[in-house]
Amino acid sequence: MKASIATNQTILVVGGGIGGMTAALEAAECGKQVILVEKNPTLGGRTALLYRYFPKMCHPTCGLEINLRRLKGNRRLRVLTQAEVTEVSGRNGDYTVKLKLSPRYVNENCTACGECALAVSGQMPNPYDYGLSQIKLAYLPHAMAYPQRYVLDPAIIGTADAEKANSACKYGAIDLAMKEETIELKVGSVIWATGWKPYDAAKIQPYGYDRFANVITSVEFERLADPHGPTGGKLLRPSDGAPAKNIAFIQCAGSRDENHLRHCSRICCMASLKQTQYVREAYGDDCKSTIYYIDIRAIDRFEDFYRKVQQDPTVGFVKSKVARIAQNENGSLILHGVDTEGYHRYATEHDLVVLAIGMEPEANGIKLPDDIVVDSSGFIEGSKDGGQFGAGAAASPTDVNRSVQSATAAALRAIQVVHKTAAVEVA
Amino acid sequence: MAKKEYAFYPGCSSQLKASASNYLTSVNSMCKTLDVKLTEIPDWNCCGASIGYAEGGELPRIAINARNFALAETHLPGQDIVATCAACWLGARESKDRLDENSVLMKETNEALAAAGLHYKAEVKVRHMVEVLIEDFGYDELKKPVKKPLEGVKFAGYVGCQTNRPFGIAGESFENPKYLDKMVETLGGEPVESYDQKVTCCGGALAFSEPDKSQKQIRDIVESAYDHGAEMIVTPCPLCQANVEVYQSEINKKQGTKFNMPVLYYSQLMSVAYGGSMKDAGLDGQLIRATRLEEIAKK
Amino acid sequence: MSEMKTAAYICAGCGIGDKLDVAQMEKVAQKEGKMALVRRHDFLCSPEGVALIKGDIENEGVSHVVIAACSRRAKTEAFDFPTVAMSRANLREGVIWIVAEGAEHDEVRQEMAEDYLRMGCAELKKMKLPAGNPNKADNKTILVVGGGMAGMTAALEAAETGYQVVLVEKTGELGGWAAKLWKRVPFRQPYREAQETGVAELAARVGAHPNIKIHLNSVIASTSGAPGRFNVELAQESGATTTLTAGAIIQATGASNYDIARLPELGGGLANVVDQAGLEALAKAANGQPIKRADGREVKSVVFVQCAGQRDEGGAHLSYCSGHCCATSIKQAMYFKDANPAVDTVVMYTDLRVPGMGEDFYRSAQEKGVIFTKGRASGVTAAGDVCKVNFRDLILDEEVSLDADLVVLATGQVPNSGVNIDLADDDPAKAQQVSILNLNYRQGKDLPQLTHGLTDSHFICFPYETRRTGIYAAGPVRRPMDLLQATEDATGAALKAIQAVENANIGRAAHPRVGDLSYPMVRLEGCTQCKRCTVECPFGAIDEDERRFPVFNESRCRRCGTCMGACPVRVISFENYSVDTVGNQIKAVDIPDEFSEKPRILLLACENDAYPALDMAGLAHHTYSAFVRAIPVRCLGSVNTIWITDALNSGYDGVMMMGCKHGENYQCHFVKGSELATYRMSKIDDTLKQLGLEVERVASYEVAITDNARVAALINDYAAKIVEIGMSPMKGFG
Amino acid sequence: MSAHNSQAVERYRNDFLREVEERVEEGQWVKMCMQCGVCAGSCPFGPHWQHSPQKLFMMIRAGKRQEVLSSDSMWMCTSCYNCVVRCPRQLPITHIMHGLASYAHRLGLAPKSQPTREFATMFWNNLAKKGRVNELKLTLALYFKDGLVSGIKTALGMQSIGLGMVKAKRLNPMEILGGHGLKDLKGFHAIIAKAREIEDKKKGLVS
Repeated sequence: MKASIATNQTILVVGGGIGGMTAALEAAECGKQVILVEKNPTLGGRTALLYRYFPKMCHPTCGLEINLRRLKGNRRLRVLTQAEVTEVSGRNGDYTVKLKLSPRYVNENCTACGECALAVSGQMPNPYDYGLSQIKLAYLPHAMAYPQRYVLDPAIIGTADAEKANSACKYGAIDLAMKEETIELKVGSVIWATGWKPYDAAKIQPYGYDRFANVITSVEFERLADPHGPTGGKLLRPSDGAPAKNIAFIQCAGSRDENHLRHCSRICCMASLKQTQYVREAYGDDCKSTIYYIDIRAIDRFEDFYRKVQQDPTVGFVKSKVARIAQNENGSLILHGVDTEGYHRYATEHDLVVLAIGMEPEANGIKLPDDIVVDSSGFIEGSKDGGQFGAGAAASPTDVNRSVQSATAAALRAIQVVHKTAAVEVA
Repeated sequence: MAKKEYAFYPGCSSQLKASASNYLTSVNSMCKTLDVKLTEIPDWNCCGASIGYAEGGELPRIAINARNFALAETHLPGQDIVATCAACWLGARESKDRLDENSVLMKETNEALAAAGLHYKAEVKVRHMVEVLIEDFGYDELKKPVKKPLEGVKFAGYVGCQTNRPFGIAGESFENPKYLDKMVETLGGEPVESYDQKVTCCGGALAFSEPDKSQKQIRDIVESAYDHGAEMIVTPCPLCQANVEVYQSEINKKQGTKFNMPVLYYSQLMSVAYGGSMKDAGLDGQLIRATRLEEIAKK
Repeated sequence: MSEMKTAAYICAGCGIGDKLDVAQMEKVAQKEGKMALVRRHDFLCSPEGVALIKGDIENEGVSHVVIAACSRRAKTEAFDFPTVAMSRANLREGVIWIVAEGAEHDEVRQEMAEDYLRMGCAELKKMKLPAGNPNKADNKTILVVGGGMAGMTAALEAAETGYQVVLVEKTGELGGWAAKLWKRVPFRQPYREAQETGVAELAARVGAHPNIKIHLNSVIASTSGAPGRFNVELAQESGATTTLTAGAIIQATGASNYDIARLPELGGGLANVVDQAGLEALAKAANGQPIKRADGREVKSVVFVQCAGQRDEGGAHLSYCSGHCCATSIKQAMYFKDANPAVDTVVMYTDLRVPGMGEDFYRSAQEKGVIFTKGRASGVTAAGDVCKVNFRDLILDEEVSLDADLVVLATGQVPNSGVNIDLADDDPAKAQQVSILNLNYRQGKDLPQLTHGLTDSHFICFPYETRRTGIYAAGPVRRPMDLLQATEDATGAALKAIQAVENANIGRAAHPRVGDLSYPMVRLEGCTQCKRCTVECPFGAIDEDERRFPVFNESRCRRCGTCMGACPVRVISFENYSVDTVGNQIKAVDIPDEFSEKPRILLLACENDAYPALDMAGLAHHTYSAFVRAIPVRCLGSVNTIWITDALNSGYDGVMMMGCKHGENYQCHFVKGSELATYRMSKIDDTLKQLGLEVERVASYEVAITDNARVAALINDYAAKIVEIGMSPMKGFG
Repeated sequence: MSAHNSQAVERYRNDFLREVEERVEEGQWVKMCMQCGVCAGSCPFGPHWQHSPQKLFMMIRAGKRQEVLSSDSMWMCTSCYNCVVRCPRQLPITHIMHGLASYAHRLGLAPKSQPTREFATMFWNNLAKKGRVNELKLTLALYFKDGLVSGIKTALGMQSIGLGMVKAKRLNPMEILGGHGLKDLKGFHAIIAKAREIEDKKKGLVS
């Protein structure tokens, strides 16, 4: 991609998840020049790592496929992966953006034939399985990866594996000499669709995520349920690979908690309700899911889904914030707490505990331009000069539907910015 | 001129011939080795302890703590107050925090102090001895003077409540603090890291009024130490020490258990590891003798 | 395009050359495929390979290209030749990656590859490069129906983007629900205090905007046409009518409050029991002073009953949650506390639903002393001058009763959706419904509704995909929502409306086949006026003329081909996708004789989910039967039964169809396609019996895009089944 | 009914929450509870609480004055602070419990024979007397609180421990004759007196 194609008529979208892809596509399909940058080697973001969506129980990759097709067919949209925004200067309608491009060590020649991965032996925890599996150091992130090109992890450089990968490639696609580079772009408007990250579960000490193997997060549970995931879609306990048939879902793991995240992450209740249906899907009537909650926030039509789950005999609800978790000798977990509806004390054993982990803005980890306004949790409201916008889960904790809605709206606002500049220029 | 000087707040239980006098003994020996000078806050008073709430009320409790601060500020200017007792540290630290963030309370308190011609300037810091060891020295420094590593002795690090919550030691978690384990390691002993009653409440505050309830707590604490193969329990808190040690015989009597688990202070371990005698380390003050430590001390 | 010059390019890379006899395939392309030009390349997607193809297009006048290499989903950037018709034979994901390893499989592997090449050539011959829809529609005005927060926002955003807007409001003023509010729930930092609604300012901006024309006291009497060329007739209250034209429509007709009178058990109808709208009115009247009741008495105690007539399991009231009511009650409780902290304010809830930063707003109310009680109200009655609220305190687990000067029922939102077109015409409910758009569409007057009368799009990833192209619902009419979401939603809808007019302007398809220039063409002379196409089109794109002939409105069409699949006389087709493009592929497959023990299975796979799943099966090297021949289709709805019967007649041993999930939670991108296909196939059994064939020879499956392992398994099981029931007796007759 | 109590009832009528906010240590936090129940589940003596902290908060909001103040529950607090560090709303629950107990005690509504109430009172009086705790007197006072006979019983029961402590020089029989005390006892008492006076005036607890 040549930086030169960017002008102050160009819209920059930061983040290639569902929100960013949507903002970029909608703007490009309105005839705008768009550059979409993603810091990972593939588009798709976190939704690509989900098994199903609530409330339809349909598959995220289904929408991703359509979006990728839209993207492949659109000549106005340029994608830069492994690219991070390091600086934004200038003003509304006329920004200069610095991008750091990290080396992929694989060029456009790659046909995704997979020979390099076969050749190398080095492995690393698979970030696309939240570390629940291992992946080769030469890898294709996942089956829906776009661009459909392999990646060499920096760790491989200088090792024998690097050479193995290089010689295994028949198409001159591997370029070990690739270096990090910085490029500058002129853009008229910026959409921050940097999305979210799961809150660090280890910080929620009473739940022992860092001490007990069978306490996992909701995003990890998605990987377990996914047929493309580490267990091929089987719900097995990390500690001993035994089937997890009696599962506890703990709501507000980090959310609504001034010791952690002040805000409610909105999606966790629905995510857990959805996940109880994974358990049923896997084991039929021979399973038990228990949701420990403060308030079930199944807003608007989602109430229908909540009711459906309530009617499922394998699913139970306890109105309680679990006080603490203890582990017994077989690796099972005892949840201690009190059901506040009528004050009933419990100490209940479960095979597996899934923490409905809160959404933290991914942007909390990156340096935003000074002009950007964020709320008390770090979600992006936009820039004071009105030329930059937050979209999707970067702007507030949202589900996919709202994220797409917000991204579509942000796209229009960005278009207005570049229109105004254009207008000024002709005048 | 000693390496470090502090305004010392021993607290009631650490006085001569009081329930934690052996704590005091071992702290003195430990400080000697570390070249720490502890100067008692002249005429210090009781912190009121958490149990003092019922009769004491809010302001009187804060005021008597402020009295100690004022005395320290006047007589030992520039020195941090260091408490060895968990309750004293908590009572003082809590009072100080509330005073520092509430100007009204501050005004009222000084009004009360004025009755004894005292004034609190909010300059002094209140710390626990463990904080001093970890923050002002650090594990490496603490390791240096070790003469007699506590080789082969398995310790369950029992942190309890009040040195751990709500303030705790910086960087440690409330549910799984690791500093006692690290100290034991530093001294060449074997920490029982999987010990799962680390932060269980011993019921100390209610030991007298609700003996059965608190003795159940103690039973869990000791039992789990045995289950995890510990030979001794080590703790930073005199109330924990007293309760967990003293009531074992009671529990044995009532419930037919055969508990005989020594319960020591980190300072006793340090004193021994630093080459202190059984007496220096206050081992003679144990109701349940720590035989293996005594052996090491005698070496 | 003058005359056709075909060329086939066979890639030998990615192991194709090692696993297949490429020279043999070149022969097939020449002799059987009748390709004018056949080239082989060891790395076709390389710059050199691509340059080779481009060169032929420019210098040799090649107009039709077969790429025999990887899947059509791969290497799209390289194989991007906008000026020629192109088909792709999937030799990598479709053959070498899925046929079992080993020499014993060489023969079937080669046969499979050759067939795909034959199919590619055959398809190509029937393909045309879409020239684009000649009936372009160039009206770019955006019509917004409804002048509330959502409508005004949509109008302003579109106007600010430079488009002409017509805003139609049925009442005499702009503002809608938002104008009835004293204050609004905070929508940006800090989320602690209620904020000004800003409605007046917004209305003023809308009124003053040069690009916006406003029609008050007006409703829509009729709407005809299609995106880019809507003709709309307005009826004013006065009786006067105006006609106008528009390119796209945004329906922001909002919601009404659930009728409090239907909640007598909760005191609906009592003097001192109001709904949230009623409380806003009292707050407006108080204008920041202590709030008084209708009887003028100052309110000293108030109880808010959440979920009144909502989340109702009995079916008597609304079954859903309206989302905004918890925050709204919190805001209203603050009205009281801010004017007089001594007022007792109790919010009675079962689940307090204030997501996101709403949590800060909740805290703020608690700081102000608003009391939150988890309880379920069983009844509200008048007791002298006050109301008695009987409820179960779910925390204290006891029946309690509470006296309050005023009770506020948080009733829900009822969408103003117009006529439910899915109701039977004789349904009394339908008679009472007043149409909003008065569409003269063959399939009904208003936007189709999903559940609860909401005109929501069904798609999670594509919230704006309504079933009426160029008409977008925004705000609480499509989903219960608060003001913040409504404004976001309206802004998004404005963008989609803009896209719709631009698409219509260049005769291009809308989502999900964005940019597709092909469109349905019909040979009316062959049409039997059976109306299947007009009835079955999921998007109501086809009307009927007075002679019952179908009238296609291309800019309403989404190019799924359901009409093509429906047509019994096969007079509907697309330039690059037709009964022939697929039929030819089916015929091109080489059918071994009965005794070869090499069955042939036709697999018609939806290109949206099933085909990608097959690709990913390849990527994961799941092996499946080399006897299968897969053809991607736009949607199972486009499958014409003639393909099935032709296939069976020409000796295929079985036909598999793989499409998206249908039913309540359908995942078909064209709403009804896969469902229709299943329905049509259920009728095919008779045909099979006539042919003397087992019903198992045609099977359809719902598959999801993640089913990569499963599709392989399905194919293998089906192949086994065919072996079990034996080869088709039809071979050699076709 | 104690003077303080009748006066409070008069002053606050049914508004128990306001009474708690004004008169109970950290009482202004009660309204911030969101009923998650983590406190109830975190308490080591939890099973012995008739009403968990979160439930007490709800009762206060519900105006259940008599039940709350006469409850035995808050006397079960061991001051372990588990609830405090886990509370998602960061309520100082331990102190609120102490505050409620102390307030109930002050109004004379606390259960008469509540052992912790008795011990806590003795403890304070003991330390207030000399400025430092006299462990021996405290212990004996405790043993003999129910009269000589039962006192001797308990004392004998605990004799082994007592002697053990003495042997270990961790209990000093001589303390009976005085023991540790402050030099400026007068000032110490003045401070307490003054502090109490200020607090009572502020909370309207002057009778």
